[in-house]
Order: sequence, then C-alpha cells, then structure tokens
Amino acid sequence: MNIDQLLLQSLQLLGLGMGSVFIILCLLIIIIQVIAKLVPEVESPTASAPLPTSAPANTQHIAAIQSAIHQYRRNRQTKS
Amino acid sequence: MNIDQLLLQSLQLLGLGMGSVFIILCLLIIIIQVIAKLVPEVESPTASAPLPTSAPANTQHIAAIQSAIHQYRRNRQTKS
Amino acid sequence: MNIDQLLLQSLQLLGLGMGSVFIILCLLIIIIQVIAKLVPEVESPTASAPLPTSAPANTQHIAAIQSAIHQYRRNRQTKS
Amino acid sequence: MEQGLLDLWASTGIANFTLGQVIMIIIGGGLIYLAIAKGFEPLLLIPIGFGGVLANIPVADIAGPEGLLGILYHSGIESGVFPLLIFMGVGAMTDFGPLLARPSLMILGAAAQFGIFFTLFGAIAMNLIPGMEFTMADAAAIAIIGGADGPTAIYVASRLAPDLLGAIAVAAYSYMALVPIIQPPIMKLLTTEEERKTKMTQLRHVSKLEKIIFPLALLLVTLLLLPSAAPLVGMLCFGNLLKESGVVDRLSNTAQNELINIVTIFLGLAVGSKLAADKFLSVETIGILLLGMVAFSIGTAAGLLMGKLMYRLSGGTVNPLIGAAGVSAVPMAARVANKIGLQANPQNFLLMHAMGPNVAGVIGSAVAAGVLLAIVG
Amino acid sequence: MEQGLLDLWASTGIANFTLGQVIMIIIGGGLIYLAIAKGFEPLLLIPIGFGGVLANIPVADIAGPEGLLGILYHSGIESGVFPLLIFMGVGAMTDFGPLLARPSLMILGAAAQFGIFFTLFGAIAMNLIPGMEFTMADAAAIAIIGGADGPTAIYVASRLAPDLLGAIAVAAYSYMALVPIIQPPIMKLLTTEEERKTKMTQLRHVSKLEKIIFPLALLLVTLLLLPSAAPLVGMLCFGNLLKESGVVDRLSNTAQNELINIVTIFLGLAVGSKLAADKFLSVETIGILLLGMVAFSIGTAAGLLMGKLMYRLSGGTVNPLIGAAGVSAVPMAARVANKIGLQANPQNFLLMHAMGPNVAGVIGSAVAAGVLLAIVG
Amino acid sequence: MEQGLLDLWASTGIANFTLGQVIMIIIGGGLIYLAIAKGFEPLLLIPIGFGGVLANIPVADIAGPEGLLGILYHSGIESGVFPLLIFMGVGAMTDFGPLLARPSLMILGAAAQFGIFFTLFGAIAMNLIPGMEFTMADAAAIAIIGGADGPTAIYVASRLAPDLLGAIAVAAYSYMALVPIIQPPIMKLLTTEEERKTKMTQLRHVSKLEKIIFPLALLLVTLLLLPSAAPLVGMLCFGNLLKESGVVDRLSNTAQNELINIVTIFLGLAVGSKLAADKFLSVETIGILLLGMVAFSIGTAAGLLMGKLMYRLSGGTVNPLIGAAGVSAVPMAARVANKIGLQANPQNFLLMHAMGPNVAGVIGSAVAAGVLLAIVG
Ligand code: NA
Ligand code: NA
Ligand code: NA
Repeated sequence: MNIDQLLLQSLQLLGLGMGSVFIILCLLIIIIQVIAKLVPEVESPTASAPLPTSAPANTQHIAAIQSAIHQYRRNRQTKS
Repeated sequence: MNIDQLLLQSLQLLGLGMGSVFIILCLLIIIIQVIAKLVPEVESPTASAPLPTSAPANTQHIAAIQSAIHQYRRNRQTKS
Repeated sequence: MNIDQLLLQSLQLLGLGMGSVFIILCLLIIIIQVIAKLVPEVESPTASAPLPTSAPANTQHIAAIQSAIHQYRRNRQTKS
Repeated sequence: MEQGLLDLWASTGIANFTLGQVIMIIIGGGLIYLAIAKGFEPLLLIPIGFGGVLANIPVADIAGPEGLLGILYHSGIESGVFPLLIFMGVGAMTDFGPLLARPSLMILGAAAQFGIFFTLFGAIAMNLIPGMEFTMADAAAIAIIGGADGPTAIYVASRLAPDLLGAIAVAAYSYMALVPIIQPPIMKLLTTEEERKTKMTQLRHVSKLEKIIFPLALLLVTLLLLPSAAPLVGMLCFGNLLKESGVVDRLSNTAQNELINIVTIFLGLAVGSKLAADKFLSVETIGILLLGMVAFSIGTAAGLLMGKLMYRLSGGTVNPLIGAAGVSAVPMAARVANKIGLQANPQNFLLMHAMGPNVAGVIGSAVAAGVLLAIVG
Repeated sequence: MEQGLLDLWASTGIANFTLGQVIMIIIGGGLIYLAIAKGFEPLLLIPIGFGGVLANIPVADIAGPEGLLGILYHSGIESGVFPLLIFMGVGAMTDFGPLLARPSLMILGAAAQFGIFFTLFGAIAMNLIPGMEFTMADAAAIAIIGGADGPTAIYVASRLAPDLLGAIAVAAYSYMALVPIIQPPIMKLLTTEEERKTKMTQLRHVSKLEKIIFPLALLLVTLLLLPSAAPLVGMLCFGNLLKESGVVDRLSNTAQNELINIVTIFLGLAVGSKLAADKFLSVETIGILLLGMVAFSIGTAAGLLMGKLMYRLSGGTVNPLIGAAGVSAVPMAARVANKIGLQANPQNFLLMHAMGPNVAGVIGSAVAAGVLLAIVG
Repeated sequence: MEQGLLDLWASTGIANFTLGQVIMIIIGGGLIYLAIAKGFEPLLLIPIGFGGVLANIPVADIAGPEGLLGILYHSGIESGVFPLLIFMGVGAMTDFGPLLARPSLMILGAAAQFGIFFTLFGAIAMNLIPGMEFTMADAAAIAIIGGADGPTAIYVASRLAPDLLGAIAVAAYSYMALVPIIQPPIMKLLTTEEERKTKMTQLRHVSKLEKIIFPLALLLVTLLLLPSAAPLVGMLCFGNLLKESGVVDRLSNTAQNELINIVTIFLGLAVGSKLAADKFLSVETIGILLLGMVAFSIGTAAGLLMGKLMYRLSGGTVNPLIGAAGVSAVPMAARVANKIGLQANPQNFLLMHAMGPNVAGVIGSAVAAGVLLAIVG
C-alpha cells in the first residue's frame, strides 16, 4: 500500500472513529437521561434501601452464626 | 450400552456410593470419639496453651526486632 | 569426568566463589561509604523531606477529590 | 469510506447477534438481577452472570481460547485449580468445632448425600424421554448438584462433563440460594410439631488439639479409603489446618480473604464462559434444572428422615430438623433449620447443633464426588 | 583455574554489555528517578523502569522466554489479561456519579478523543520522513497514547504493535504524569479569563439504582454497537458493578486493592521487558514520543474547544476548562482543570464537574480503542 | 455389583500404597508436627509437609503433571517465578539500615558463605562413598543449603538439580529452624567469654536517600560483575526499592503481605510435590541432610572466625558473635547472636548490630548462587 492510500485510509479512520465515539457517547447521554427519569418513580426516599436488606445475606449469616457461637461460649463459661 | 444396563449400573452406584459415604463418615465418627478420649489426658486446662508459646516464632522475632529498632531510634533522637 | 578432576574443579570453585563473594561485597562496602559521604552534602536535616512533598501525588489527588466529594455531599444535604 | 462504514457495520454486535446469544445475555442479566435484588449467592452469581453476558457477545470471542474468559477457564477450571483453591479457603473459614463436639450427628451429613445418588439414577432414567441423552459421566456431574456445594459441583463437572458445567454451576448456586424456599415445606411435611420443638443440650467444649488433629485424621481416612477424593478433601483439610494450627495466621488469613476473593472473581467469570448459547440452550439444561431441584429435595428429605430415626433412637434428644442441614449449603441450611426450630419453640436455638451436620455435608459430598470420580471418571 | 577465571570473566556483565544496553539501563534508571524524585506516576514507572533495567542485563536474559519478565509478558500482556484486570480494578475504583448527574458533559470526553485519531493521521504522515516506517497497525497503537489511559494503551499496543509496546507505555504514563505541565498553557491559550471564571451549579443527587444500572447500560451499548471494545469496557463495567451493587464488597475491595496491586507490579515489570535496547533505541521511538505529545495536546485542545461550544450553547453555565479533563488521565486532568479554575476565581471549585468528562474520557478512549481494533486489528 | 466393589476396592489407597509412600506420608506428617508443635519455620514447613503428604497419595496423582501440585510446580518453581517473587517480598520487608550504618560488617556476611563452597567440595568428596553419586550440579545445589536462605536454595536447586529439590528445601528450612540449636555451641566453642562481652557502639543514622540508593547500587554491582545473580538480586532490590522509595506504599505493602503469602502457600505445596517417595527416599537424601548440617556449621564457624579477626583489627570494638549471623537465616541468626551476647553481658544488645551481617548474608548467598549458576549451570 503506498503512502497516499495510507493517508486516505487514516483520514477515513479519523471520520469513522470520531463518528463512532460521538454516536456511542451521545447514545449513552440519552440512556442516562432516560434512566434518571425512570428511576425516581421506582425509588422513593425510603425505598432506596431495599438492596441492603435482602443483599448481604452471607455477612448476615456469618453475623448470626458468630453471635450464636458467642452465646454458646458464654453459656459454657458460665457453666464451667 | 443400552438403557437397561445404564439403569442397573446407576443403581449399583447408588449402593456403592451411599455405602462409601456411610462407611467413611462412620469411621470418622469413631476416630473423633477416640481422639476426644485421648486428648483430654494429654491436655490439662493450662496445657491447652503450649502451642502459642513456641509457635509464632516469626512474629516474635519481628516484634523483638521492631522494639530494638524503636529503642535504637529513640536513642538516636535523644542524642541528636 | 573422574573423581580427581571433580575434586580439583570443586576446589577451584571454592576459590573462585569465595573470591567473587569477597570482591563484590567489598566493592559494596566502598560504594556504601562513598554514598554516605556524598549524601549528607545533598541532604540537610530539613531537605530530608523533599521526596514526600512531590511524591505521593496520587494519594494527594485522591485526598483532594475525596474532600471535594465530601464538601459537595455536605452542601447537598444542607440544601435538601 | 463506504467500505470502512460497511466494515464497521459488519463488526457491530447488532449485525452479528444470534437469537441464542440474545437469550443468554438476558439470562446472564437475570442472574445478576437475582444476585443483586434478591440476594441470590451474589458472590458467585454476579461474576457468573456477568461472565455469561461477556461470553455471548458476538465478534469479541471473550470466551474463546484467546479471550480473557477462555484463558481463565483453561488455566483455572479445566486444570481444577480454582475450585481446589476455593476449597482451601473454605477449609480456612470452617470451624469443625460443632462437629467434633457431637460427632454422631455426622450421620445426618451422610444420609443427605442420598440426593446425589438418587439423582444419578434419575438422570439416567431421563434418557427414556426422547431428546434427552445423558451419559453416565453427564449423570454423575448433574447428580453432584445434590451435594449443595459449589466448588465440589464445579470440580466434578469440569472433570466429567465440561459441556454441562455452566448449567450445573448455575443450578447449584441458584438452589443453594433457594434453600430458604425449598427446604421449609419439606421440613414441615416430614416432621411433627412435637419433633420440631425438641431442644438439644449444649455442645461440649472442644479443645484446640482436637481441632488440629481432625483435618489430619480426615485426610488420613480419605487417602486410605478414597484417594480420588483426596484433591478436594486434601485442600479442605489443608486450609483448615492453616487455620487451626494457630502458627501461620498470615497464610490462613490470606487463604480465607484475598486469595479466595481473587479466585472467586476468576472462577465466576470462567464458569460464565460456559454459558455460551450453543451449550446452554438445550433440552438438557431443562433436565439439569429439574434434576437439581430433585437432588436438593431428596437430599433434604433423606437428611430429615435420618434425623427422625436419630430422634427415636436417642430418646428424643435430637431435633430431626437439623437433618436437613446435612445437604451442606453452608451456612444457609443450618440457618433454615434454626429458623424453623424457632417457629416451633421460641427458646429453641438449633444453629450450632445444625452446623455439625452442615459441615459434615461438605465432607459427605466431597466423599460422594470421590466415588463418582473413581467409578465414572 | 585460569579456565575458571576466564569462564567467570566471560560471564560478567562488563564483558558482555552492548552500548544499547548501557543506554537502556540509564533510561530505566531515569524513569525510576522521575518516578521517585518528581512523582511521575510512580505506581507504574518504578516497575516499568526497573523492569527495563532488568531486561537489559546481559547474559541473564530475564526478558527472554524463560526469564521472569518474559514469562510475565507472555502470560499477562500478550494474552491481554493484565490490562483487563487493571481495567476491572479501575472500574471498581471509579465513581460514575458526577457523570450521571450531568450526562451532557460526556460530549467533552468524546471530543477529546480527537487527539487519538488526529495522531493516527500524523503517524502515517510521518512515513514521509526518511527512516520512519509505521504501518497502519503501528500508527493506531501509537495514536492510542492520546487516550491518556495506561491500560487501554497497553492493551491496544499488545494487540497491534507489540514491538512498540515499551515506547508506547512509557510515553503514555510519562505524558499522563506531565499533564500538569502540558495542559495549562493550552488551557490558557484557548480560553478567555471570562470563560475560566465561570462557576458551575451544583450537581444533582444520583441514586444508588442509577449507579447500578449504568455499567449494565454501558455494556449493553458497547455489545450492540462495538463488540471489539467489549473486553475493555466489559471489565470496566464488571469492576464498577462489583462496587455499586453493594452486595459483594469483599470482591470489590479485592479488585481495587490487592488484585490491582499485584497486577500492577507484574504489568509494570512485563512492560519493562519491552525496553530491550534493540526495540527501543530506534528512530521510531522518537517519533512515538513526538506523536504522543501531539496526541495529548490535540486531545486537550479538542476538549477545550468543545467546552467553549458548550459554554456558548449553555448560555455560559459550562466552564470550558473542564473540557481539558476529557482526555482522561484520571484524576490528574480533573485536578488541573480545578487548579486553573481556582486561579481565575478563588471560589470556583471545578473538581467534581471535571470528574464527569474525566471518566467519560476513559469510556471514550476505550470506544476509540474498539474502533481501532475492529478496523485495523 | 461385585465388579463395582472390586473397582472401588482397586481405587482405594490401601490397595495401592507402596512402602515408600507410607514412609513419605509419615515424614510429611513429621514436618507438620515439627512446624506446629516445635515452631520449625511453620510458614514453609506446614505447606511443604502437607504437600509431601498429598504428593504421596496413591491413585490421585496430585503431584503429577495434571494434578494441582504438579501444576504449581511446573508454573511456579520450574519457571523460577515463585522463589523470585518471595525474594521481592523479602526485599520489601528488609531494612538495610543497619548494614548501611556500618558497612564494614558486610565482610562477615561474605565470610559465612565459606560454608557453601566448602560443602560443594564435601559433596564431591562424598562420591568416594559407594552408593553416592553427585554430579557437580547436584553438589552445587546441595551446597547452597549453606546459604541459609530458603528462596535462594529453591531457586538454585530448581535450576541445577530438580530431583533433589525436595530434600534440599526440607534441609534448608529445617536447619534454619534449628539455628538456635546448631549455632550456640559453635559460637561458645570459637569465642572467648571476653570477646562475647564486647559491647558495640550505637549505629549512626542512615538517611532515607542512602536507603533508596542502596538497592540500585547493589543491582548495579551485580549486573556489572555477576549477571547470573541478577534475577535473585534484582528482585530483592526491586522489593526493597518499592519499600524505600516511599511513593508506592500500596505496592510495597502488597509485595510483603498478600502477594508473598499467596506465593508462600503455592511454593510450599509445590516443593512438597518433590517429596515423592522415589526421589526422596534414597541414600542421597541422607547425604544432603549431612552436608546441609556441615554447610550450616562451617558457615557459622567461618563467620565467627572472621568476626574474631575483626575484633582484633578493630581493637575490640566488634563483637565476634555477630559473625555467626552472616549465614543469613534472617532474623533467627541475629536473634541467636543477641541471646548469646546477653548471656555474657546482660547490657549487651547485639540485635541491631547483627542485622547488618545478617542481611549481608542474604546478599552474599545470592552472589554465591550467581557464581554457581554461572560456572556450573
Ligand atoms: Na453436601
Ligand atoms: Na481518554
Ligand atoms: Na546466606
């Protein structure tokens, strides 16, 4: 490929590349705005905490188990 | 292998598998009970801490070194 | 290779090896002493902290950003 | 320019999607949703779901042999390294104390493995349905879902039926997350109010030395009787020994924190690479999901029935509910037993008592895995 | 004995050094000096510089296929694994909140990518200079320096022009460190005092749910339109989802701490292996350094000009300085915008406003990388 | 069914054990016992011992090329990666301050390497005993035990005599653990009460800049004179530079905590894979254990004798006890010197003074390793 072709191709890439970047980022802008409009309807101030309650299941379990272990050990110590 | 043979083989596996699981876990029960009987003789309430004293050699060293370093630095500062 | 040759070669290695170790470590002693002589001229008591000021750029940035975020959040809370 | 535009268009996802990929991306998104919104085993299902999405992106070939997920799968799951490292971390996190305090309850963890072997039979029987075709290796890999233990299921599936690995892992973790929904009805069906009210006596004190000896004894039994289970059981014991020895806390802490976290991320993504549409979207997957549910339910029932037997034999000092914890699904199943026990009697704390059968279930399913690998593998 | 001495002498570095290796060791030392004494991106430039020194030690062949650096390069960079894991960590550390609060500023992050594509053209044009020979793949790999994002640059260079990787990585991180020196003159040249004084209104509150949905939406757009960017964008989104989901904090913490630290050490050393004299000491490296500077400057200028346009269109509510942050170089470029803004108006805190374009620049250059990989790769 | 039972029986360990495997499992258990109950280098000997047990389980083939230990060995030790990463972590944990404060004491760290080269000669001489057959490479790998440095020994053995690696690593770590037992009698034998009472003057202050320059100077000397030592010394210097530079604390902390912990677990297990019965249970192993003890003792003696020389030359201001710390075994040997010094004079704190020769011994044995690799390798 000679230098003229390369230069032409790189100019094309400039156009295609900047076009792609703008199209994708503009699309994201629109999507973010749509999400922002939809989300507040779903999310009331108090409803913003539904995830924490159901989510950290594992740590809750662990906490529950640990407290049970502690209780069990305390009982043992009181006894012995 | 036809389906009848497969079914027969899977039934055999059921027997062998559950047999193995029960044999191994029952053996473990016995071993745990034996260990539990043997250990208390070895381990008096105070003797339960023999490991910690000899064990965390490395951290002890490090602690010793760090305290020596601190001492050395304090000395230096007092001097200069 | 017969055992006599091996023994001779290992004696040679003894000489070469200890020679190399002493040469390199002695060279290091000299270099350390040279560095120690050169460094104090460069480094006055106060100048001993030039690195910290320029160095932890990243943490500084992060700290700056975090404080800005905090400020922004505080403002938001005051408003709402 | 037109050629460039055409090339670019030809490289878009839109121009290359197959229906299967679209469905799998939705399924991956669904797993992420369940993990975040419903708390379904998020530590595994977020990476698996996300990996599933990435694996089904056209053109990028992220799950191919040169893509990130493909590399992770090849080096970590095909080799067996990731599930074994997870098992080491699990060992370093597990306290076998409750098991050692009352070892007879271990029998409950044995009984619950009936779910595995019954399902093996069921999977072979499913070949009678037209369209289903499970080999003995497939059936064994599916059956291990009944072990209710993620790394064991992934390890066995990677050895016996790599093509089914995605569906098996998803089923295993999903049903583990569903334990609070699957188990209670079975527990209530198979036990009487009287049995559920049973209070259990406090566990004896277990000395440090017993805890150190146990992983070594477990390894010894395994290597004598069932060496094919030795990789799994061995790494569990190794992690546990790091913890209980008390002299290598920095290794134990790393094994149960940074190392298991890193491996969990990689394992999840790599499992996700097996959610490729052509493997996952098949009638077999439906069979796997059905059989997994059967395995869990039968395992729970077998544990409960053995619990009832122990209730009788012990003169009513063993609450049969803790038998359900024998399926493993640590610590979820033990918590469920505790909860149902509390419903029957608000003074009835079964959690520590259920932990024994619960960790026994981990050992039991590793042993079952060893049998399957020895005979079928 | 004489033979032994001769052998030993023949194995010394002194007897084997080439001039190129000496120069490269000095350059490696220079990078370490800049990193420590001047604070130039020390997290990367210390490992890269040290790796460069190690790679140029004669006899030892540490950067060869059986040496440590060669092994790290082969398994982590040739495969693409390391930059993708860094990107995951970056995702887990990034707060897209400011971007979501005012998404229109994302256009600034798009404009700044002009630096990349202009430099691509410039690199091809450099072929007119005798001695320079850049293929389209080389030119694309060099151009990505303009993305001002280290892992993206390394990822693209490893795919398109591995021989130039050393110079490209050094240029990318050096110019990122030089952002406080390169950008201010351009910012002052292209904006008026009036414009720089512009205060911006406070950002709106962004809900947790929006932050969870965003990485999934970003991935969706990428996989629909530009799957070749999916590995990079996907891992960024995955890391961010780990963080924002709030249910897998232990994975998120590991991704943004231990895991990214380990990979940073390995990545730096492995990049250093490409500072071998025969590859680095060439006229092309001078071209790369020049073009990298051009890329940064043009990117900055393009961001600023788009900022000026938004200043007009928005009726003077957008400070054009934040356009310069669109090149990425997170968070350095945002800090520079903040600093120049404060010089014009001591009440003018632009930092949070500049963070939006700043992280948009990361996305923008990942998208640009996808285009280059799709068309050139 | 009978066939199944027979298959299962044929797959048990009992049916497959060889006597050698039984002995090796007992030896592995013995190492674990010594590590836990006696505090013998537990960070290494627990993983090595456990790996040794796993490697000798019949059928499972965990140390084979497709087993976990085999994979770890191949990717981490055969490649040299694990010992080098450990050395990086050691560098990040080492404070060269005491060495820089009184560099002349470095000569003690040189003298103590006599143990290595004397043992090399001794190993070759052992060929005179019927049944022993050590090549020069074997002898060199065995001799490095005298360096009293685990990663150096493993690195050299993996390059020169992989078959002996298990025995060499076990000997090296065991004798390092035995330093408090091996060294005191030699110290008391070779020094007078008067000498042991010698108090040493306080060390001068070492500036930050000296500490930053030192690893670079050390690397420079190594690459000029002995590039074959560059991988080991280079990674030591790299780790130390991460620490002393003060600008990459997150990398330094990771190198000396999570990363070294992870690699220690893997390295130990992988070394254990070389405790396979057929390699370990040979007359050579007895030779290795004997020679290792000789190496330690001669190294200690050489350090002490050089210490006595310095005591004379310095007019009694150098306590010869610190010469024994020149073997490395950081920080155990320095502690032993301190303890023996305190016995002679309760006001005599030698710890910081012994740290200089102690870390010099690490450098010295890395240099010795370089000589061996250059001439024998
Ligand atoms: Na189970
Ligand atoms: Na960018
Ligand atoms: Na040494």
